[in-house]
Amino acid sequence: MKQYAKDYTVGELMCVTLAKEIEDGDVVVLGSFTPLAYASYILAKITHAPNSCLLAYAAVDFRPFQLSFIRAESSATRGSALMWTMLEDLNSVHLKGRGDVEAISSIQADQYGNINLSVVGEYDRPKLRGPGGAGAPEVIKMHRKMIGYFPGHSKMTFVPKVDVITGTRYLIGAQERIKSGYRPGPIRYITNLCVMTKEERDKPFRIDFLHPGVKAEDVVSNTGFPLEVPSSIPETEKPTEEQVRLLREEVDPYGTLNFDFKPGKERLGYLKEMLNKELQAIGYA
Amino acid sequence: MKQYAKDYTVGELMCVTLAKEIEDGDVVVLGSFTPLAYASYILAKITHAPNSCLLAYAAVDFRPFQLSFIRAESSATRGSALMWTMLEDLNSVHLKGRGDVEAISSIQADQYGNINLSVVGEYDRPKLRGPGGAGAPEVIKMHRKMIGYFPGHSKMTFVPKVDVITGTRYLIGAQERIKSGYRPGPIRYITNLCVMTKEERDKPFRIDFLHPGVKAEDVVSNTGFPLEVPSSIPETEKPTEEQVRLLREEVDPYGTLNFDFKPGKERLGYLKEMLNKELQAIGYA
Amino acid sequence: MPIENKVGKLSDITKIIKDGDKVAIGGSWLGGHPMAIIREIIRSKIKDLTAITVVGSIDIDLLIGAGCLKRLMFSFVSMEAFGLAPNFRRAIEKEGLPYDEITGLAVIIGLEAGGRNVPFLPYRGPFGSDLVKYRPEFYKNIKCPFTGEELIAAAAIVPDVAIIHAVRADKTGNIQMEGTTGTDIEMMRAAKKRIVSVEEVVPSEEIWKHPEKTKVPKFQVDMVIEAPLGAHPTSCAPHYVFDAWHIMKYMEYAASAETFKKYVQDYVMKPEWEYLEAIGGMRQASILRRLAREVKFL
Amino acid sequence: MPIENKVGKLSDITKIIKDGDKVAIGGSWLGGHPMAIIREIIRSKIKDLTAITVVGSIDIDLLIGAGCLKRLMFSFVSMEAFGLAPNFRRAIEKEGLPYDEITGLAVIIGLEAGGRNVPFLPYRGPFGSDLVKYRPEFYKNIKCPFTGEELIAAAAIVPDVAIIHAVRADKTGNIQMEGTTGTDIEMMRAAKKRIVSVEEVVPSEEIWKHPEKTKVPKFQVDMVIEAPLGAHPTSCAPHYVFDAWHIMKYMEYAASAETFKKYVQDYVMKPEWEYLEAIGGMRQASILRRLAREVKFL
Repeated sequence: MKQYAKDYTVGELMCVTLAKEIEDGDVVVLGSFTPLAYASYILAKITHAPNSCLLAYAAVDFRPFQLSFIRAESSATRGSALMWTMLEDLNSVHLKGRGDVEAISSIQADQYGNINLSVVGEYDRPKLRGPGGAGAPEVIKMHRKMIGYFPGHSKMTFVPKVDVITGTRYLIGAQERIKSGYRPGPIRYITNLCVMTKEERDKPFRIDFLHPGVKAEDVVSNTGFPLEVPSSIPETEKPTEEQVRLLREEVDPYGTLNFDFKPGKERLGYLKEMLNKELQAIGYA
Repeated sequence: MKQYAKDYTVGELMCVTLAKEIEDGDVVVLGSFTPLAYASYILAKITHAPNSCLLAYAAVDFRPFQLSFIRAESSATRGSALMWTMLEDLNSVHLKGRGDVEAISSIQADQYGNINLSVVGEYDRPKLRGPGGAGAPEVIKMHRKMIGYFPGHSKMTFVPKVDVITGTRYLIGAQERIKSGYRPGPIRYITNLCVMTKEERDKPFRIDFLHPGVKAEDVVSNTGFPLEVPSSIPETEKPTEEQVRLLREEVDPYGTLNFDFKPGKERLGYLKEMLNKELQAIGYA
Repeated sequence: MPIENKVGKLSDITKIIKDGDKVAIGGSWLGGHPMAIIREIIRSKIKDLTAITVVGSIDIDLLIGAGCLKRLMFSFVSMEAFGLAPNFRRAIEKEGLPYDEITGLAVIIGLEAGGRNVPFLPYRGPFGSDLVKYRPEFYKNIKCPFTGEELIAAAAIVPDVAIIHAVRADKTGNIQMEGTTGTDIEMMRAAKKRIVSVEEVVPSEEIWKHPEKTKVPKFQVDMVIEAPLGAHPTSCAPHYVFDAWHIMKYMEYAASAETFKKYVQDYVMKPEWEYLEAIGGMRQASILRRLAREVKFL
Repeated sequence: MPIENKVGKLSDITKIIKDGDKVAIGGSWLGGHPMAIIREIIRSKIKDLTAITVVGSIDIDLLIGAGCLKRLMFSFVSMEAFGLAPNFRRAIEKEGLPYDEITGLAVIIGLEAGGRNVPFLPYRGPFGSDLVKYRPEFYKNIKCPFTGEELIAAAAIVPDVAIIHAVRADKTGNIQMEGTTGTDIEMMRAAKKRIVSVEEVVPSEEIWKHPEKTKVPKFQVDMVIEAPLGAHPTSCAPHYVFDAWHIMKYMEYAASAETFKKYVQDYVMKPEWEYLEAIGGMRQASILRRLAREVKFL
């Protein structure tokens, strides 16, 4: 019988929830270094999805590795089964719609499946110039599922309409996806409050699961667009003791996945602490 | 001072003549296994063109090797600086027009820069079904120079108009080539009788050099289309003693380059003899 | 969950290759064709295939001679220095085998398009070639929407199955190649299903030692078959050379349709291990491997 | 004829990179940027460049902060976990640096088109993205001449110069890479001129031992520069990791335009060997290399 953990962070909860999105055999893509997503995929790979194929940097089908803040790239490289360029990646995965999951995040996201990583404000007079979308604007259409994760569920992020559509799912319902040559799959957002899903162009996001202690009103009042609120919403499954142990002892001993959840002023200190532990691990601190 | 060889085969003469087409630094492409072309390029590489970049099979910038009938592919592979797929080859060399020379041959060739490797006769009722052109129909336009070699200069080969245009130089004059984004270069055919060149769409092939003992009339009467015959045509430079020595002792000790010049009924015997020498060389005969 | 095991036997190919399929055949010239799979197609009496090759040789000639093809797409088929391909010539000149002769770059770019999920790709193609005129279903003119330049669009090619031969694989299907790759990788990307014969199946640890040799990722592979000398009589560079002696014998048999039937009986319609004995067994394998190693640089 | 020698010094880059050039910058995220060349661009006071990056970070931020750019083409610029790129933000939010924000696949496919000599390539592109609307010079609709499907054409991108960092090269310019390659190879194909900094220049014999590690052939390289730790503070996987400690320092300096000037004085406007001492010399190099080696598989 599953033993659920009593002590876990919201990062760990989101991490195991995201891990459930990986099915065994999936082709899973990593873009930027996003510790929570890395931890999720590696956890999935060493538990229920050993046949998943993980891609990051140039590394294809890399062996699951112990995460650190600074060594993800060399770990993936040194453990890879194949190395390729971004163009080969496009030619084998993205353009073909062969990817299953690539969890993305975004400055703004709206009710239509649009994301904004470009600017807050007017495009030519930005209040905030964001990083840009890299491949996300295109791959969120191409991959089987569009999975987003949002450490800070708020009306700042979930807006009625994004200021700039950096990219969009474009093909949402199963029928329109199949007709255009892509595999059907949902838009699913995993946040610090809930899991919510959109499956049809004309239907709103639906709250699927509420994290322990969160009420539907909390989600509704922190979301800038209308949601479908089922009369009964199950609680998100908590991390098991084994999952928490695996994360803390095996997958992510430096605690990189919690980094995104630290308040602004604590982040630098947390980062320095993690880095110091890495130095200690190689005997240089 | 150069010592010209007194004893050389017509294959050796064509081989050293083709070798002169390679300039130092050229990107030189090999398609099918064509011994005479291989011997030429390797001879050029070990003499006047050490900075040429030879490509064959998947091998890029391979080291010059001793030619044999059966080991060209493993020699090129084992001596390569880089290995790529045909698509990478297209993306780096062909489509870009980055190739300088790829000597081709053809069943028929005409006065317009067309080649026929498809069928003799009507396309749908062939008298002879040829091998097809592989990449030749396209690369003869893309490479800087279009170089052909023809061991049997005759009206069977040099026809007024090919039965089927498998491919064509298409862009001939320097101006039209540059305008279309390709480097200018001639069409030059090296045959068992002469060297002849076409440089403009509206001008005929011109006899540049006559092989020792060949008269202009011999060329004209064996060519099925009009030629420009200059009043004075220099003799093709003979192979030097050193070139013949290099070919026979270093580059091509099995005599593969002469294979194409053997009459039909002698070919099988010659081939078996070469193969037997290869077996002897590894102690298996 | 167990680690998936894609390793099958030669006889399992009928689970993937069906009568009437479009089959892309890897290898190029006299090198790297998946000959053990080709022989198994003949043994299994799979019929009405459309074969797709860029630069084919004995692979295509054998399939044609054995009556497995209803159509052929190719840019080049030849036995090279050994002569034109006899069954290929006979079938086209005498028996009217339907075929699509496409320029080499159009086949490669067509496979690339198939692999990347676009119906065409443009290039400065073979303007002026009659092949463009004869096969408009593979070539169309297209104008660049930025510059107005006229280009040629090559149509996407999507094989039902790709078959290739490689050096090694692990059981999950990561494929390593060390020599000529031809268009094998592009075929694997474009095809709906893929079978790879390999010289050896190895533990994944061996793959991880040299990731730079891995050319096809596991998710582009449906079945792996261990078939040592599986490219014979073509080469598997740089591990063994093509078998010139066997090819000369093949050319004798293939000189007429009648004697070719005997080739099929004598060499193909028997288990693969017996084929390997018939072509000379361990001694011949040693010769072909030794020749591939004994190269001399100048 | 002597074997050509393309090895130059850092100061030789001005023979190739000119004021006003479009420069494609290799590397991706916090990895593999040609930082020694970037610093030399600043030292050489080369100006009015248009930088082209797919996923840039400190390479772009540094060039912007030092005033070398007149325009930027990018799909992503960020210091990742360290925050948004400070000079990039300031230049766009406050100073109106002109830029073309292009989706990542359009940059990659645009470079691919540039490399293969076509003015565009089609794909099932970012329909619905505002970036398509804002930059019509990079995106046009195009209809497949075979199927009628509407696709997006990505415009070719042809840089004047590509600069990348790699592990090793021989003097003729064959380039080996062993880790993340990003779009380096596509940039090298597309550009008119190319400069590669490498950890080490080696005899060609070393290249021939592992041809499968060679990623760029010599004829796509114009200059090779030996620059150990030349990607610092970004990584050169799997040989050294990015220098998180230096990047934290950079972020402090870059917090304002004023303090950033001091970064340029303290770290950039000195010979490259002194830069390497300033960032911690041999000890820091050992740390970064050791971290890259010490990985643990689960």
